[in-house]
Amino acid sequence: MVNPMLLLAMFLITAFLIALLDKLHRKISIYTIYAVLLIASGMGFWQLNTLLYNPNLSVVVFSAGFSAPLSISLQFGVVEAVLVALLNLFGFLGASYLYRRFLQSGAQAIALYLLVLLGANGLVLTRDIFNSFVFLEILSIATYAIIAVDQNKNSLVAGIKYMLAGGISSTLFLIGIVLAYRYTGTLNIDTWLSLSPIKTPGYTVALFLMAIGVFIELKPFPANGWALDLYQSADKGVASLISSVNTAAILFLYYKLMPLFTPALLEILTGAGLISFVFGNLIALRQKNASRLLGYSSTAQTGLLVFSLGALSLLGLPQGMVLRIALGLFITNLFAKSGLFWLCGVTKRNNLQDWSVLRSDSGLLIIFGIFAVALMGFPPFPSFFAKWQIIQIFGASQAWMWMAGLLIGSLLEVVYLMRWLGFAAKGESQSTLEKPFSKLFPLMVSALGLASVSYYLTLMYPQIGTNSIYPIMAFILFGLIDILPVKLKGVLAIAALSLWGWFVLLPPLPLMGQLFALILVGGSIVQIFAFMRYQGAAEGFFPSLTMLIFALGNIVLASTKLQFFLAWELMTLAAYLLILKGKKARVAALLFIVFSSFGAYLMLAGFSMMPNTVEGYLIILQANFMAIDWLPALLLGVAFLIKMGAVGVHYWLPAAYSEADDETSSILSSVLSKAGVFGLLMVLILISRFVSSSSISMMALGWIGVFTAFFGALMAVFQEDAKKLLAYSSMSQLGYIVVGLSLMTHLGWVSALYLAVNHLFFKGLIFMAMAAVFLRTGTRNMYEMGGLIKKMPIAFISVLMGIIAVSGVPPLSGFGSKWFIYTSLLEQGRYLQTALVFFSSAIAFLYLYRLIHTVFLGQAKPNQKDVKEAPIWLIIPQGIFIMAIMAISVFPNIITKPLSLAVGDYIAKPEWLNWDGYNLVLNSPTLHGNWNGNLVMYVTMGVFIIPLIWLLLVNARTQKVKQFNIVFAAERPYKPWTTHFAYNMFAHYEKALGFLVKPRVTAFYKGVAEGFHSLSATLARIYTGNGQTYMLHIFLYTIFLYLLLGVK
Amino acid sequence: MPEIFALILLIVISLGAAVYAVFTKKTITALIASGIISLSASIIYLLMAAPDVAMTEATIGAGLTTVVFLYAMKHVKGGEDD
Amino acid sequence: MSIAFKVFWAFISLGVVTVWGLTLNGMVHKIFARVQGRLGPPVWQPFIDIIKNNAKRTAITHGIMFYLGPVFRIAGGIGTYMFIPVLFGSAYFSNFSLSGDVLLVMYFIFFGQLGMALGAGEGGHPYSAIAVSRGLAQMTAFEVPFALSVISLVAQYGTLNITEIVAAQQGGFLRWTLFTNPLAVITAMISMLGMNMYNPFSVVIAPQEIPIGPPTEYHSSFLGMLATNRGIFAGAKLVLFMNLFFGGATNLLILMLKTFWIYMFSVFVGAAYPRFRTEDSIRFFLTYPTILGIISVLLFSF
Amino acid sequence: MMVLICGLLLMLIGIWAMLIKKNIIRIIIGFSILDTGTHLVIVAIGYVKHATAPIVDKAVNISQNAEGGIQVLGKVVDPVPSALVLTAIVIGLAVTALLLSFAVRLYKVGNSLNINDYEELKW
Amino acid sequence: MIKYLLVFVAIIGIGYIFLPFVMEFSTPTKLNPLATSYVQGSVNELNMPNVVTAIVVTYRGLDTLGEVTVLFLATAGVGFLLKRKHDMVNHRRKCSEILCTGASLLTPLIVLFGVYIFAHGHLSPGGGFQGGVVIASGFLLLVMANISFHFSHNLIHFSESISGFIYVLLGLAGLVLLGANSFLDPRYLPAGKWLDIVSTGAVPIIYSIIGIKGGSELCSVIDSLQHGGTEL
Repeated sequence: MVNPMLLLAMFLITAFLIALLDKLHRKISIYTIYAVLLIASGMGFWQLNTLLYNPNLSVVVFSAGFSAPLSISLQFGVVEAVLVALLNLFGFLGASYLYRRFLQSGAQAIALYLLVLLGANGLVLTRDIFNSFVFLEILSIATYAIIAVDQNKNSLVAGIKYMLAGGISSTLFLIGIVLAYRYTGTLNIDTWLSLSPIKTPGYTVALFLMAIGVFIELKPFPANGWALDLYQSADKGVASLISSVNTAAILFLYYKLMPLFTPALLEILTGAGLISFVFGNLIALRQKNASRLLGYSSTAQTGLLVFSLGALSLLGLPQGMVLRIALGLFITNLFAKSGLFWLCGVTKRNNLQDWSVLRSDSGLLIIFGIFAVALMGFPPFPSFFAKWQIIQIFGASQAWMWMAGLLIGSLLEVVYLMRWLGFAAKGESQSTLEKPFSKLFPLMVSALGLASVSYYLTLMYPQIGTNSIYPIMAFILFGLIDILPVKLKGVLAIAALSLWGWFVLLPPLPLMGQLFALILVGGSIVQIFAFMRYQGAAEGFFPSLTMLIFALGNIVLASTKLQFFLAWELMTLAAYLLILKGKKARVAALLFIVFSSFGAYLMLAGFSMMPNTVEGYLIILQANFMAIDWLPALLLGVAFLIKMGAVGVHYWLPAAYSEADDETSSILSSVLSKAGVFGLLMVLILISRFVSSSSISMMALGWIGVFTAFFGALMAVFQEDAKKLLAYSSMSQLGYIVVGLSLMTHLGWVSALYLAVNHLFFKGLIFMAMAAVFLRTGTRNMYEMGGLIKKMPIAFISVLMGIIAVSGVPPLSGFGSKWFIYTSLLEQGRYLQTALVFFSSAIAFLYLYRLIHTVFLGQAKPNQKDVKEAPIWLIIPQGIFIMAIMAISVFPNIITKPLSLAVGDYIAKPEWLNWDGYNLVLNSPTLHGNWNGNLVMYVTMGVFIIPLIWLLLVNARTQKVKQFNIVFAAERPYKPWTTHFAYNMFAHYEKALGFLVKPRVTAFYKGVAEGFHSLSATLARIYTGNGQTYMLHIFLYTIFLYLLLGVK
Repeated sequence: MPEIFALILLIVISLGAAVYAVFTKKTITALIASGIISLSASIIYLLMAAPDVAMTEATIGAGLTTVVFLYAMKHVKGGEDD
Repeated sequence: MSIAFKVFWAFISLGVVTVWGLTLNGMVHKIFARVQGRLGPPVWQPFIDIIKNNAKRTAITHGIMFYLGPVFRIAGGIGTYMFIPVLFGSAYFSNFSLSGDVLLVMYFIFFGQLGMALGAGEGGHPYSAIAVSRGLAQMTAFEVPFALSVISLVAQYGTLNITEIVAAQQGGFLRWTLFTNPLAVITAMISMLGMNMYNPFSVVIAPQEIPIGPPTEYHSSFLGMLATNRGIFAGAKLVLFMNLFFGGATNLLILMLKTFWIYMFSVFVGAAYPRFRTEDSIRFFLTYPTILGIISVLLFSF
Repeated sequence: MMVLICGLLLMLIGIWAMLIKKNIIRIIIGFSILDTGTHLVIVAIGYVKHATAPIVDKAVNISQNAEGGIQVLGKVVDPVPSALVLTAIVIGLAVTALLLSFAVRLYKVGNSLNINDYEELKW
Repeated sequence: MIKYLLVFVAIIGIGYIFLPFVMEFSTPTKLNPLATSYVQGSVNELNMPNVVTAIVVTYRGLDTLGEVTVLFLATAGVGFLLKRKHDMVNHRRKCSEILCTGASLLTPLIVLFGVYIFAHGHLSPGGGFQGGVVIASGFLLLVMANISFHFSHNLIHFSESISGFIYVLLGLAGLVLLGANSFLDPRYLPAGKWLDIVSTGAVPIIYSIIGIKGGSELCSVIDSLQHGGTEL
């Protein structure tokens, strides 16, 4: 084993001698500390390696030849080894970031830097409490001093504030140590731990002072004003050092002290950590300054770590597990936070909006994305697994408040980080960056390190399964070949996905699973063609796209909750990235990810209350034998409803669908929403034993679905933007699906699934056709189009087929879905819901007519006279969808029978439902009805063809006239295109019913956002900038916690 | 007994000096008061049978710290008073 | 019954209803004229119009949808009719009602309207589009009470099958829906006012504002086809209402009698009232008749 | 006991000075008073009634046992707090010196030592 | 006004926090076991009369090493903050004859006294730091008195570096000579005679090194602070 004394001695010798080395040459001293830091890090890894093969090795070393209580002991166990390895590695990276500073500043700065690391290492290693104080002081004083590398007014002031705060907290710590010594008679933590508990108030005071001394060094809200100023003003290399190395070491000290605390004390500090996490993130919400934002975020993350350590220990978990979870959070924060600080230094932009400079630099943008995404706890980064486990544990221990706090804080974090990412990816900027290698190097190492650590941590979770790797692999592989031409990538993606789907995905699935696999994966594969329309490489689509599709498959294929959630989060992330590709999609993507994350966190909470699933046995199969309580069912249900865009939580939907690229919108609408359907179905299967169609819950769900359908349709009527119209239309259609599912009957579910399949076809079809239109006309406003039927007949036919199918007019398949919905609703006696569904589908005619009329019919715009038909790549999927629609229209049984079989696995087919050839006969006690899709098709064709023949006979030689020739009405307008009736087409409808669609939901969410922002602003007012006030905060905070502790 | 009286006297001196250090307008007097506190503290240490500490406090606390303050104040002429 | 036979009888019944529908149309014009103090056209004027229009030789077209619009329209009319059983108990006059229930019929009504709207749209005349937008808007509104009354019927009879609904009303006029479920019938009759688009709901073909409405650009045999459809469609709707609410008919005479009076109801109202604005008519349909419909549904759902 | 209370009072006075004095130098003086108070408290905690300094010389009563080991019989004060205070004093000096040099530097940059004049970083 | 109120609350509150401790505090009448074993061990195993020194240099030598490091840090920090250009000249009043002579006579004595203090650290009160401060005060006198005296920066830096280096080496010697748990163990040199100046293993050497180290650090701090850095 490595003697940790050597480690410290090495640091000291180097620090002492660095001044002499510097006299030789500046670079020698710099490279010396690089070597020292790397060696130290290597020692950590070596020790780790030794311990892995020899776990029983004694890891404690004493000084001065005496054993522990007399002398000072150092412990170099696994955790210490990990920390030593990581901290020194980051020390090295930080040092290489500061290379230029060191060249200017000289030996003293280099020595100071090294001593920061010495303090951190000592703090990690020592098991003596007073020795901790000494190392804490070394760490702090070295940090104070190194702040001065940037000698401007702000950093000097921040330094003074920091020193005063640090001075106060270390004084409290010291007093605490000595008071405690009075009771325990020892300074060694291990000896101390073996003492029997002491129960006098004085001892509690001593513990409290000790704890609070360390705790304040961890910068808890609200006693952290000094730290924020420091992060904002210090050189970014130093800020990074403070937020990673410094904080990590102190945090470990806190961890070492934790077993000494009384439960009451630990509870209070844990609560304070949670408060810090939530409020840190809350205040970060309105930050415009990048480094200060990172400061708040750092506060929050430290709070999170304190909270997790405390909470998990309080729950009595084994330390190994606590550490593993904390390590996941810690590592993510370490890599990502220091990386973000370095990135701040590279961009030299303080205002978040100016981060758009990254836009021109995809490498840095990717690195930024990795950091941000990791910090938010998206898979596959370690924090994802850590948060997952924490929430599971909280769920099992019924620690609801903690769970709520954790999730709220995480959500706030998502908001500001994603907003930032949005600025970076979508802002307007032309300026370029100066990128010295010394500053880029640590960034790259950190990003790569984070990725590889994620890989190893992922291996620690065997229940993930091999399938879960595919999406990430796809992302990486397609990321690597992203420079290839788009056509090639498309072919590769289609081939890979099809093979995977056929050989891996479909075989193990039950019928229901296969059905969804076909909808989700099959439907997506068809739409990959549309992406192949781009010229050149069209970078950025395929990694996310393939990840999305693999993740969609994995959702169906999941056998454990973790697999499901993992796939779900990957899907969300991929969809976010795809949406973000849209030209003006910054806000839309933000809304999407915020709502999705909200849903995901609800799902997380829901999953935590759900019993564990058996690995290797699909959830949708297990669901049949399992049962969950109403609360998890509610949480999960809401989560899936958010994804489907149910009324009230649909706010993200129109924005995301309309601002994403057209192909993406198509996938979002036709495929992605079905993932929500799948989830909701799963929840309903899980609770199917407790609820029936007439349960209040299902009635309520039904009403939610109906109102979604109704308001979606009504809002679609008033849109000028074709994609918004389609978006609301999707929402409306998903409402029908929800109603169908809420029936909990065989017929109801069949109708929902039938509609799901149908919706995939017709919405994919319409979106593709409209994508072609947008591509050719360059606008999405319908009133700016007109008369395109002559220019783009194929698109017109697609849209025509699509709207006939949407509206449910016989004979196309849409009628089937309507028939199913109505009969299943009526059969269950849900008459009023039926009426409202009927109203909604009548309203659908309005927007559908508007869509087809204003775009394809009426007068053509003169500036669109050269519009051409769409490229073949957009037509291929249209063709496939049209064929599919025709097939299930003529032969509805090819879809209804498998659906019925699939549903039959969960809810048996009732006796009174018969397939009589092509005739679907319903003979339930409450309802009789029948539908023969095949015959209807023939009759319709008959009654269509006969008049047509007649017309052709009597009116064969018609004279074709120009579009603008409307002379027959005895008028010839001066500018015919101005007579195109398109803008505000349903003004009268708005007069009558517009009051229903006043933007209440928008107002609500705006109000919520506004509320959070003003709360955030109000809270931020406590940071007055006055160092003295900050000291006052520290004291008052201490007193407050003390009063909470309530020592008698 | 005389030790107790000496102790009380020193405590009174140091507390008085401390209060004076807070209330005085001039920083230089506050500094001197703080030196007096350290000095009396070091005698208190001696009475408390801690000669090592006493010595250290006398040299570092009373001596060196004051010198350091004085030098620092030399460089902030004009800004050292409220 | 073989398919060929069925088709044959379907055509016979179609012929009957066309003639009857057109005759009713003619009568309506006459009645309106008399109410307004005019002499009015002869009752057979619709037949003359159709023949005249079909005989015209000059014809222009704005494109394929324009051409197909009337075809869609008449196919919608015929199709709707084809799925309605005409005479109760008659094997010959049951059309293709086996292939679907009342839901199919209700949705098939849209088929023609949608096609017509598309054709009119391609005509490029703003009046067409304006009229279509008004018509569709009003349609969504009057469909609500109508749907409610049908739902009420479903709650009452437990079937969607028109033949079964008629069967349930057999055995004396007191068993007609009119008497067993009067609220639903009132609701349905009000919504029929909208369906027939006479005053006060004549926003689609409002002569003072948008002469002729959707068919603005249509002429010659196109117009003839549309006129024919007006007969068929009116007949189909009347037969549907008769079946649903007035006990159906066992022979053609009763059918004529019942449908005549059903039609006359809307005509009388139309002759007596001025026209609503579109938004007013939407509001109207969504208030009183809808409330009535909801009450009738609630009455039968418990 | 008296010394303990004296130390605590000195600490409180130091805190008081740190919290109400506007001048940074005065705040640092407050900090050093706080430090002195802390040291007094620590020494007071280590005191043993009627004991001598922990230096085993003639003043301390010792006896030699059979193996030649020396048994200290006389009362000495606890040496541990003394040892800790030694370290703490030096650390206090280091912090004070550093604080002062920050103050000096700040005065050269901002030409004021009033802590209220440096509130640019906030919120 | 509110601020004063809050400060008042804070002070009362901090006082209140200590209240339970003060209430139950009573001056002990005997040593706790750890302290007793320190006293015994110091006398028996290290042969050192000054128990505090035993703890500072030996038992808790790591703390002292840290303390030296803190001092080094302060020096580096102060020097770094108050960096000066090499050609900077201090304009000072010329000292009077008496003062100059007195100072140059006194300084060697003071330095000698400092050396005495740290060389006898293991026997009598005092030790490295105290001695170091005394040495530094000697030099301080020179600085204050004499215009022509300049610290030789190279010398100071050199002694800082080398003494620190030697200190760590002395610690490592224990590690090498006595085993893995013996970093900073002075017992690789003979314990010597009781109360002898050359006794107690390497402690006198270590304390002397600490004295030199501390002295040179403090000189450096004083030097840095007295010229105050460059004007910005």
